[in-house]
Amino acid sequence: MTQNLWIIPILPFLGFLVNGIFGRKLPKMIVSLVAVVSVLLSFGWVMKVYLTAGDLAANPVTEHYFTWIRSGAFNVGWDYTVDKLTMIMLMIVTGIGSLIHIYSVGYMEHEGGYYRFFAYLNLFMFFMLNLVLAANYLLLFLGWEGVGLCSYLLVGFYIVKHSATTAGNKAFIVNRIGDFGFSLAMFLIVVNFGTLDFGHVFAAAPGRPTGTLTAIALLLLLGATGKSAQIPLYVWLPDAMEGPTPVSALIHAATMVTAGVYMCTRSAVIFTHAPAAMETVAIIGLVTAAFAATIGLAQNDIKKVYAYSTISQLGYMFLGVGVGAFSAGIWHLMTHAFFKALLFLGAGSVIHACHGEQDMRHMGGLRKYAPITFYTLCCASLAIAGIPPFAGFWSKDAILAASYAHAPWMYWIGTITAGMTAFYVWRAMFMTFFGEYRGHGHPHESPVSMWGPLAVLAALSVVGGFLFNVPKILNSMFPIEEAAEVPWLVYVSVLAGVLGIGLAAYMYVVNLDLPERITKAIGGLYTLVYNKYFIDEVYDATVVHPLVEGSRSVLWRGVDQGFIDGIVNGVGQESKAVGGVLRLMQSGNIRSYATWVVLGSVALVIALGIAGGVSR
Amino acid sequence: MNLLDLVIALPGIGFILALIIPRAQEKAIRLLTLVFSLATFVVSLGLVAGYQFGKAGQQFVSDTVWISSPEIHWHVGIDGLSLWLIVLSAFLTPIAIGISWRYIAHRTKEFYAFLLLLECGLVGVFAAWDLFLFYVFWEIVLVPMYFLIGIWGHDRRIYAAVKFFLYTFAGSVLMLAAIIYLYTLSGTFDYAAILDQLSAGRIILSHSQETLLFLAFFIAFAIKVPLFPLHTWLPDAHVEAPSAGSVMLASVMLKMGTYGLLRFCVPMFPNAARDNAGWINILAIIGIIYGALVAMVQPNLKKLVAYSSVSHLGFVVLGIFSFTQLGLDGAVYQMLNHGISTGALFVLVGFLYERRHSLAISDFGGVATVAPWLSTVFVITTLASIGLPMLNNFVGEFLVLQGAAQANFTWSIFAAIGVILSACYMLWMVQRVFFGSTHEDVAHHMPDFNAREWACMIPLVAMMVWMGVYTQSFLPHISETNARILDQSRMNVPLRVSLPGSTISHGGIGRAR
Amino acid sequence: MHANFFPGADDYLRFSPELILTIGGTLMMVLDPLFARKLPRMFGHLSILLLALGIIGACAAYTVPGYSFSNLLVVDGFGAFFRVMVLSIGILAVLSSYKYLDREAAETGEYHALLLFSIVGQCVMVTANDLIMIFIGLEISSIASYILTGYLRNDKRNNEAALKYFLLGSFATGFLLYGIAVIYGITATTKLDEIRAALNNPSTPLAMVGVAAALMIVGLGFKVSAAPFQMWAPDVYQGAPAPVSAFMATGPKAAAFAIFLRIFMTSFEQVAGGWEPLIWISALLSMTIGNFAAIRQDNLKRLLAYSSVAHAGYILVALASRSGDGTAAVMFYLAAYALMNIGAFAVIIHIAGKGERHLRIEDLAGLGQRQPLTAAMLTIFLLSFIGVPLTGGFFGKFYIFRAALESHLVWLTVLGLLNSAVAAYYYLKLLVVMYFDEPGEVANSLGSPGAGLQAALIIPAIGTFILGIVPGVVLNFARNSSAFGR
Amino acid sequence: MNGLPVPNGVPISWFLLLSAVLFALGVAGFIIRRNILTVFMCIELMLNAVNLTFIAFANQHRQVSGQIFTFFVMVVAAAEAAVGLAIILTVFKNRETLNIDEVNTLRN
Repeated sequence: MTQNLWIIPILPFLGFLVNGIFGRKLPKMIVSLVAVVSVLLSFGWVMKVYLTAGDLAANPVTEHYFTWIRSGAFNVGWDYTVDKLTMIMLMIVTGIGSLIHIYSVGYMEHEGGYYRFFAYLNLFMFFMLNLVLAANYLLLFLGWEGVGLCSYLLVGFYIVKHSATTAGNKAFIVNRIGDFGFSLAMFLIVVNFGTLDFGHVFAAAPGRPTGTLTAIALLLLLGATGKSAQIPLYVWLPDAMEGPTPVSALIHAATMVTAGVYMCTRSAVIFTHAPAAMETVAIIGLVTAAFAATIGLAQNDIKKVYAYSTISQLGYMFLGVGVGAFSAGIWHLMTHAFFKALLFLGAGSVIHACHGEQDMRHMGGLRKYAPITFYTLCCASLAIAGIPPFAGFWSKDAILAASYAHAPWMYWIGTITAGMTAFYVWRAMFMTFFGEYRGHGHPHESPVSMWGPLAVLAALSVVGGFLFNVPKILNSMFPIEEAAEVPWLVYVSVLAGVLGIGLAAYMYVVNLDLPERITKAIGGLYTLVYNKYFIDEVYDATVVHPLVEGSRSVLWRGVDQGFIDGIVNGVGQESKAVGGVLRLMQSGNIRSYATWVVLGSVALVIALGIAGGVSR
Repeated sequence: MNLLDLVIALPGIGFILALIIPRAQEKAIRLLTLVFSLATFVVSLGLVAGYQFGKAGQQFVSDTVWISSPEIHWHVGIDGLSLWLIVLSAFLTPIAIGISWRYIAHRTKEFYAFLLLLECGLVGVFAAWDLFLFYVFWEIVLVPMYFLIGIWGHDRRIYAAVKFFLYTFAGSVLMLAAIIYLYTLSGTFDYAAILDQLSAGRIILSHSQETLLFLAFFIAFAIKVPLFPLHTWLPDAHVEAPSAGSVMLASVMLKMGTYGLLRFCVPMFPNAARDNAGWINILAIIGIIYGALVAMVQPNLKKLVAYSSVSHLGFVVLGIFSFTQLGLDGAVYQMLNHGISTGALFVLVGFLYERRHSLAISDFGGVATVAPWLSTVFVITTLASIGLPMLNNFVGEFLVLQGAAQANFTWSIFAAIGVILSACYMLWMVQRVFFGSTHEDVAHHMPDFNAREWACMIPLVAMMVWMGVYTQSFLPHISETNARILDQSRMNVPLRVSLPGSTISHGGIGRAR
Repeated sequence: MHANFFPGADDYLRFSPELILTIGGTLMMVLDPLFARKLPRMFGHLSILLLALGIIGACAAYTVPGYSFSNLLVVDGFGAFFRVMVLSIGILAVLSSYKYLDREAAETGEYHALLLFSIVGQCVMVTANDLIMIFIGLEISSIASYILTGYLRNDKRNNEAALKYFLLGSFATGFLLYGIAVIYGITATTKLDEIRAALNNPSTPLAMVGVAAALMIVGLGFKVSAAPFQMWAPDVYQGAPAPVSAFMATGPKAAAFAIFLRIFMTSFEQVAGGWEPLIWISALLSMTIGNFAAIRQDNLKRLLAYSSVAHAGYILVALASRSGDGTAAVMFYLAAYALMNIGAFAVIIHIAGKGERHLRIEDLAGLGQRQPLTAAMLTIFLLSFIGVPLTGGFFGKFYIFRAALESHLVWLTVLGLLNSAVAAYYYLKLLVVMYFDEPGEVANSLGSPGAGLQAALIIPAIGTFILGIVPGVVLNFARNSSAFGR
Repeated sequence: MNGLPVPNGVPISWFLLLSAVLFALGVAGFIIRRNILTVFMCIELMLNAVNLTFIAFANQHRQVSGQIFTFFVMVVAAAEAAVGLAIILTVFKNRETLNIDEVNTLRN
């Protein structure tokens, strides 16, 4: 029986078309209705599939619609497939997607380009669903690029704002660098396997030489680092916060940025047969997690804090993937989707409450004004801090355990990072909700359309962890190798979380002038961290600026106009000069002409005389 | 007189009629040319409908002796390769006329007449099956384009026009020499016959002979493509030409070069082609990256698009000289894609110019706020040209790169860098032109699309999506022909397909068939 | 060899064009004092009529091909072809001179008479089978054109051109004649076919033959203005009255090439092998010098003069190939060249104005807007000069270079074609000025070309297209008749 | 057929040499001399040198045709003289000079 999977992505796409084409004419009511309903419906269809498809592990649903590209032996179809992994992703994407759509109705109430926003959002849903439904790499890549496009459009949503559009460009171009790796990976796959269909590739992969698989895996990883903001390509994500907050929540926290993790998990077969690549993944993940966390410690813009925490959490997921705990990675992906979406929406609500203020130094004491936001955010912060029984605890613990089994030092770094995470998240909490209000105007609670979703997500961040035990669900795909159960691991990591929270509380509630003194104490280091290690500046100086200037002065002015055209026009000049010489011969003097005739004739006579003499 | 003859003849007739009508009747002339071009397009669709798969050789053949001695035939025909290029030319000419409707104020008569002559020549180039006839059409195309640039162009139009003519003419005389030389060897101009004689070994070319002949053809085509470093005529020609001229130039005329490479150079001189593929591909890759980098720093919209063409055409050449099925298919598909998307870009730039009377990027900014639809369409076109999936260019670029990867993975690595850069220069341009706060004078001179402009753009955008999503309407014809070319020149790099166990396609994540 | 002292009817028929024109010309001389003032145009009409009759005569003569007057004269396809060509050129020249003569208020009777005489000379040249006949024909043609060159007695440029043409011309003729004498000495004959036979005799001193040939090449090379004997051409073409330049650049040149071919393809065919390099060099020199010198010209007549040198070079390429196809190519090319050149000169005559004041390229400015038809015609001729398909010039080049390649002159071909690319530059310059520049005062003050000029524009244009679209007509005849009398 | 008897002891080569020398003198004169009339006479000299050659050969070949040629040449030369002198006259009228080097306005 066919499940008509195509309905899932097509619904948001229709929403996009309606809003995109007629949106400007339609009243906001209708626009939001179209947008939200389309996503809700596709969520519904996902549920329908889930309920009716039967055991996805045994026989996943796979549907072929039409041939997309066929050239000789190479053949790529527009194929969708759903197995358990996909199902989880589908639920996350459509579920959280719906919530955020609803939230945006309230949040974007007073923004210009209302219809545009929802059109983009729906388009994003379409591409994201394509990404997870794809049954071959090329279709996945389609979704992959598509979500990149939507993130570009939404980050640069405020088109009048230069910083916003620049951030959009940055996001797209940095992602392009990742996609460069991804496409090269695809080329290698086709060259070696002759196809891009997951089924065939994964079936054939085990036999292949490790070198090839490693190359493929590493290139895929490059793609993933772009999309999921890992070192070295993470730089675009913080800037991406220029976009409206719901966008940050949906795209840059819950769904798109996790695409990399999903892709690596999907390609598990290839990765597991390329140990070196796995190691690289783990290390990149770990380093990114720690690195981003340190930056997060010193940020004052609430969204920036959460942005870096996102990067760091994604690092965890990669760590999980790298150490072979794919399911744990996905688990963390899910829980993170819950609490990070919540954090961002909450931040949005806070910003909304403070009339668009994003700097935490001008907030504070919001506990009184926005209680719901406060309590929901508490859940999220506890979850991310890894405090049991909140969602984050389970998944993070699973990853850390696996990493310990893989290599203890990874565990330790991971745990320290966990501590830092707890610290900076709660630092944010304390700076915003405790103490006195330092901002201007009168803060106020958000409308129900906004806090409704918050509540739901809060519930999920509390119970989501143990309710959906992903590793168990995915057991059939990624069997959990029973690592030697080390009992104290749990306590240590939880302890780290608690310490982090405690320290934050001490510094930002009890002893308010301590931060000042610390920053004084470690001045240099602080500025370094505060300025994100000047990575952007370094990239600018080493890559961007030389490229642009070089192209202008060397290639264009130098090679193109100077050298090549120089030659071309030079030829013209030369021939003119030759003409000039010939003019001198043309003196107009009869006797000189006659001389030429005589010379010519003498030459001829001699030449022909000899020629005649020699021939015969 | 079959359908193909009609496709070639219609524009020619239109051209003559346009010349006959007194110049006062501008409206009549415009209508006439529009009608004729549309008619041509419709008829050309007949070619698509009548195309038969699996039929070797060319179709819609019409072959009559034109000149008895030396025997030169009016021998035209199409195969999957020419088919779409002909349709492309027929598709774009009405649009070119449409965008000139208001823009061309003086000497309307000649303008539209030349457009039709141009179309006639272009269709002829793609249809000619007699080397001599091919050369004739090849040269005919020069004349109208020369005048289009020279008369209706911008400030430095004369320099551009002369440069354009001389560049191309210098190249094509070498080709003429080669054609005549082939004739002296084979005693015929009929392409098919020459090909038979070559492949059957009835003409044996020495290594140096083959190389020289190959180069003679290659240079002529490479100038037209244009391949780095022979490209410098292109930016000038594009910038100075009226938008209709730029459109035809970029969308169709450049394809004459790549078409020639694929149609003549590779099949006739396979060995030479193989021996020289190395440096040719390196030039192509240099072109890809170089064009993109130079495009990035252009202060002038048209120049930017022109250099982007250099980059895009680099992909085509790379695909052709990868000698793989995918590469060739991609190359041809990319010819069509580039025709559509870059053509659309020039159309849009033309619209911007009509409004703002400037091509300098710095004179724009914040257009999106005053002309949202124009901006939307422009952005879509941009995305198409930077190869976003679901839009046309992606398919072509992917196939080309895939083919290159098959032949030599290093090539694909460097070529793929071009894909990154294309995003850089296009998006940067979009940001500077459409986003940001709106200038005073921009705000006043930026009406959104009118009906005529919509009529010009909708078909183009539709094609971008269609060709991006449902390639099966176009690729089969091309693949078939390319497969033939490849085994004719015996140089396919086969694609190793891993044979999947039947179990996989059902269990696990497989493709349902 | 037997000589019949009583020429028969056929002989006169074969000689009819010359007879018609000579009688007609003399008649005009007589009528001139009577009618010159009253109806000056009459002489033009009359000479056109005579030339038309001449063409008919030429065709009639071709119905009875063969030798006449004890083998002094041979009527073969080759001769007939060139006869018709020079006669037609004459018609076009007359057509293009109506307006000019009006404008300069010049004597019309003598002018046309001289024109006819010059054509008679050329007719004799192209059908002569005897070196002395050739010499006489050449001289008849030349002497007439000396006078025509200086026709406007009070015009300094005319005198100077005439003087240069006369002195250098007769100077070169001296060489030709000397060469003839030497040949006569070696072979004891001046009949082309007998010379051929004599040269086959192994005892002939080939070195002497070489010297003789060299001296003749000097003479003929001068007449066809091939490098290094081309220097006179620019000055003379510039100085002579425009219609005369048009005529001289085509008619005498064609005739000279005709005898060049006849002599070297019949008499010297066997021994000419060793001379190929010289023709090769001369061809290359002519093309290069002509084209590169033309790049810098801004005087239209001078520019066309140099271009005619270049075209002589192309024709020499075909000569160098020394084959039937080569001969045919030369014939075709000369026909095509005559058409486009006269056409182009007609435009110049049109714009030049009284006293030929406007001869600069700039004077064409805006012609495309003010007189689209004239401009279109000139465009056609220029495209034909460049060698763009569907024009006669293209097929001319094509046949020439085909012949060259068949004789394995690969590099000469390549160089020649590159030359034609160079040439494109200065022809384009004219197009640029004509279409892309705003009309100058010349174009604005331009009246309509008279009926005569218009005919002299349109007929060549049509001809150019005919040669460009259905060249077979002419070429086949040329190929069939490229075998000469033999 | 009977031509003139060869004078004893004067082989043909002498005639040829003489005519060659005359021809060369004519050529040299043409190049060296400045007076147009002189230049013109040099041309005549060349022609007559040729005539001498013709006659010499005619003699050797015992043919009369060679001698007839000389008459042709003379006639032509006469015609040339007529025309040439007329041209020179007009030039002199217009420029008041017979110096060949001053007739060089046509040049680039």
